[in-house]
Amino acid sequence: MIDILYFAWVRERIGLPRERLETDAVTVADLINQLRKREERYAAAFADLTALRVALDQELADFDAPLAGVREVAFFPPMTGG
Amino acid sequence: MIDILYFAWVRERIGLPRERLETDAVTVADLINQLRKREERYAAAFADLTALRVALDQELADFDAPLAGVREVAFFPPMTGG
Amino acid sequence: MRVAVQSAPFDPGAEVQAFTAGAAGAGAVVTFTGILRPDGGLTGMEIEHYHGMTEKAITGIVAEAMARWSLIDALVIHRHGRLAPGQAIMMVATASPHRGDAFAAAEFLMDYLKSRAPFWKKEIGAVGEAWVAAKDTDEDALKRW
Amino acid sequence: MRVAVQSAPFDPGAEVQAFTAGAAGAGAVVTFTGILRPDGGLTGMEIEHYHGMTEKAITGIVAEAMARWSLIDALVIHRHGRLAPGQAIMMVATASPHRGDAFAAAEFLMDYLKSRAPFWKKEIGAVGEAWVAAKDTDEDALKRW
Repeated sequence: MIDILYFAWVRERIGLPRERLETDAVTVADLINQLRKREERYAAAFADLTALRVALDQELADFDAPLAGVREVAFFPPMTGG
Repeated sequence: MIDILYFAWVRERIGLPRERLETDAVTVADLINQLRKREERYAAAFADLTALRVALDQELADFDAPLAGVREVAFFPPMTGG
Repeated sequence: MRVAVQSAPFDPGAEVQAFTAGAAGAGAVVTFTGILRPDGGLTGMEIEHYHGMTEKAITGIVAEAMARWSLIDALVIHRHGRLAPGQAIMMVATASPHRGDAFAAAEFLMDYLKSRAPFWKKEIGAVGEAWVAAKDTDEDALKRW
Repeated sequence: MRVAVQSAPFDPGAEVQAFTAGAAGAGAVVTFTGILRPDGGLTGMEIEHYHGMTEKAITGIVAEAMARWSLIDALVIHRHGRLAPGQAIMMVATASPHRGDAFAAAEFLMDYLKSRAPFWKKEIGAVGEAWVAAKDTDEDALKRW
């Protein structure tokens, strides 16, 4: 089981802030492909990966990063702090 | 008549903060040469011009600047503000 | 060092006072305060953040600044939630023996907070709301460090 | 803009508070405070200045900063006379719509105040006094502007 968190417009597009999934995805990219197939709102949110960032257990990561041992995945747009 | 002001170690070396002089010096350099000849303490203060700065009527100037119309000349070491 | 991620407003003047008083031995204190500008009919801002990661990310950025420059102390305060125009969004403060280090570290902190701390700003106006887009120039700013 | 050359101590926190409150429309406020460090037995500092030229020179430097960057307001406070260790020597503050301008203008003001405002610092220690020598690096710092 893995926790998936969504922030900002990703959260709005998908319609929920977090969910828990059973997945056999090996990498972040695999997980994204599985999510895209679930529903149109996921396909829309993950349409353009250049507009997205991912964090694994609260550390920024790449889309080809492995999910082994990861408990929390977060998807969000580029950050706008400061 | 011209007012001459001295600051920091220039003031200490010459022994006074300001004086009033009658001078026919055409440039700052001429004035410095006249001052050097007055007394040893002036010669000491003006020994190394690279260690000195000059302001004419409260604006930084070069040593070859003309004195025509100038009412206040100030000599001091490089500034250490901030 | 102190990192505060908070929904409550804060008073930049009082923070500068406390930070400066606490930075014994500092010769230079630099502060930056980001304020919500009342531009073009903006009525407010909503700042979303990733609770947990935010604190961790900022603490990591501050630790890197303290490792790279000679800093006696550093402070980051960043608000989340709803802000009114004219309110302070965030501030950083750096204290160093030397002015160059204090300035460089404050700019470094700002550049990294912009693009590496998980906050997302939404501008709220009379006619609607819009997420603030990240700027390429903000990402480029990281390359100088 | 405000330029204050004064012998009286000032409170950097209170000044930041007043400056920030007065800078309506600013998105970024940067402040720098220079503090007399209690280094190696220093018991105080005496700052000599050229009354009249000081105010004129600083006002000129601030005017140039306001012309070069998008500034809403700028502040310079600089003390002269006798200072105790731990006291603020001077501060600059800049307010701008943009953070880059606020930082650049504050650094510009600092670089110019160091080498172009007629102040001379004398360090006072238990065993004697010594004029602070100007640093070549301070003169070099002007070349970047």
